[in-house]
Amino acid sequence: MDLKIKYFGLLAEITLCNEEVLEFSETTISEVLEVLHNKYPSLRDKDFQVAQDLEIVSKDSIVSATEIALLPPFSGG
Amino acid sequence: MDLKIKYFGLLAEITLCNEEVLEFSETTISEVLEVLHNKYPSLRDKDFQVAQDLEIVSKDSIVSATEIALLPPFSGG
Amino acid sequence: MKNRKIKNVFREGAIASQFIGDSIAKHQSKTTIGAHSIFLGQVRADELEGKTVSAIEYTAHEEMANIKFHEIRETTFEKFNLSCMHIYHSLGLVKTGEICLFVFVSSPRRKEVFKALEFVVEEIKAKVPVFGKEIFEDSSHQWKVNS
Amino acid sequence: MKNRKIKNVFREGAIASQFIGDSIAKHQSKTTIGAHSIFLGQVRADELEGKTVSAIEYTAHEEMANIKFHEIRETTFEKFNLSCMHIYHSLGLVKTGEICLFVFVSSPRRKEVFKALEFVVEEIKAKVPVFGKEIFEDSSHQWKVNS
Repeated sequence: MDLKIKYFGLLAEITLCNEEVLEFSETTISEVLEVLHNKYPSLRDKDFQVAQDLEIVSKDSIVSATEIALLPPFSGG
Repeated sequence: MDLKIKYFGLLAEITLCNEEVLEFSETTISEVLEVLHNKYPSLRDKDFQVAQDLEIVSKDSIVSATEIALLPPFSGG
Repeated sequence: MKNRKIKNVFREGAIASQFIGDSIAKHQSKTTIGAHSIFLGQVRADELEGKTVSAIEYTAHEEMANIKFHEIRETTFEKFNLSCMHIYHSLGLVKTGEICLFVFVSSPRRKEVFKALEFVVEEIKAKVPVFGKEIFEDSSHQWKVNS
Repeated sequence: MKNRKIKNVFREGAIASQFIGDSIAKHQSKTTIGAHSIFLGQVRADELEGKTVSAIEYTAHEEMANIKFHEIRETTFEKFNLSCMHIYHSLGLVKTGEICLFVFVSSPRRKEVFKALEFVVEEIKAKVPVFGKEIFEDSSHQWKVNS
């Protein structure tokens, strides 16, 4: 399954891209993250949340969207 | 002793003046007010505070300034 | 009360929105400020027995009021970590929809400005001898009472 | 989420003081309003290891952020008796001393605006995916963390 991954802020500096489409056979967010951690080892010690369908989801959620976003700590305002 | 009395807001509508100088032999604020109540009976049922030397004082204070102010409820802002 | 001078807080008539914008602009050179908070009092077209307020005419015991504003300013600087504070109040006629009170507080940090702003406004309402006469469209009037 | 439309809260670059003044002016025809409260976030020239911040560059998950701003707006209208509310946030480069966040709430009564203003600002800080990159004078940078 193709999944678009969006990276923001500090995370986009690590991945050197704002988004990418990768093929996954994994079914949970944490399994997807494990793949991304292997691709980008520096991601592992970073603090971030995951949004699916524009809502923050827990890491044991099932992947149900075609796009997820990795969001570092918010610092608006 | 000459004492200048200043009236504000609603009170100046009752006294028909913003200030006046009156001669008093009274020694406390409440005694002064009694004289004013007699001069302006409508003052009696009005809610107001008295300032002496630009500070609110209690009605049993001794008159120590040459000017007092009668202040109706504040409604700034 | 410290070494700050007693300022004249009063302005004749309404406080213009342009004046507020200009006040904000003046703070952009103060680069230790991280947060501003502003309160604006605006004259409402309240209705009473079928009549509508068209303006408020403000009078004050000006000398005493400026001292009270000064004391409020000093107390607020003692209680909160503020970079600066400005207060302007109208005297004379302010029409409905126009602004009669402008309070402006600034701090390095946001938590301070919320508390300071509310404190200043409540202190003004409670302690400053300003009197508002609500004038109706038919020129009758009543004296405003703060709630 | 009720019938209000999702607005675009973002503005490219700093929010001008003139824009804020104009926003205030637009509310003078709303004569049921008695109190406005405004929060402005301003970029501080913070120092870190001898280097000084010269600007913050803001990015956001814009689609998600606008939905979050919308939800905050709806929740705030439910919790407080407000006449209107406006939120603007910068994207891109905002230099020190410039304004990056403008929150504007209005109500018939003052008590509401203080609580509503603080609520909105804290909700924005906590829930909206906006990211600030603090850029130092030597072009190095660090990612801002809200406190």
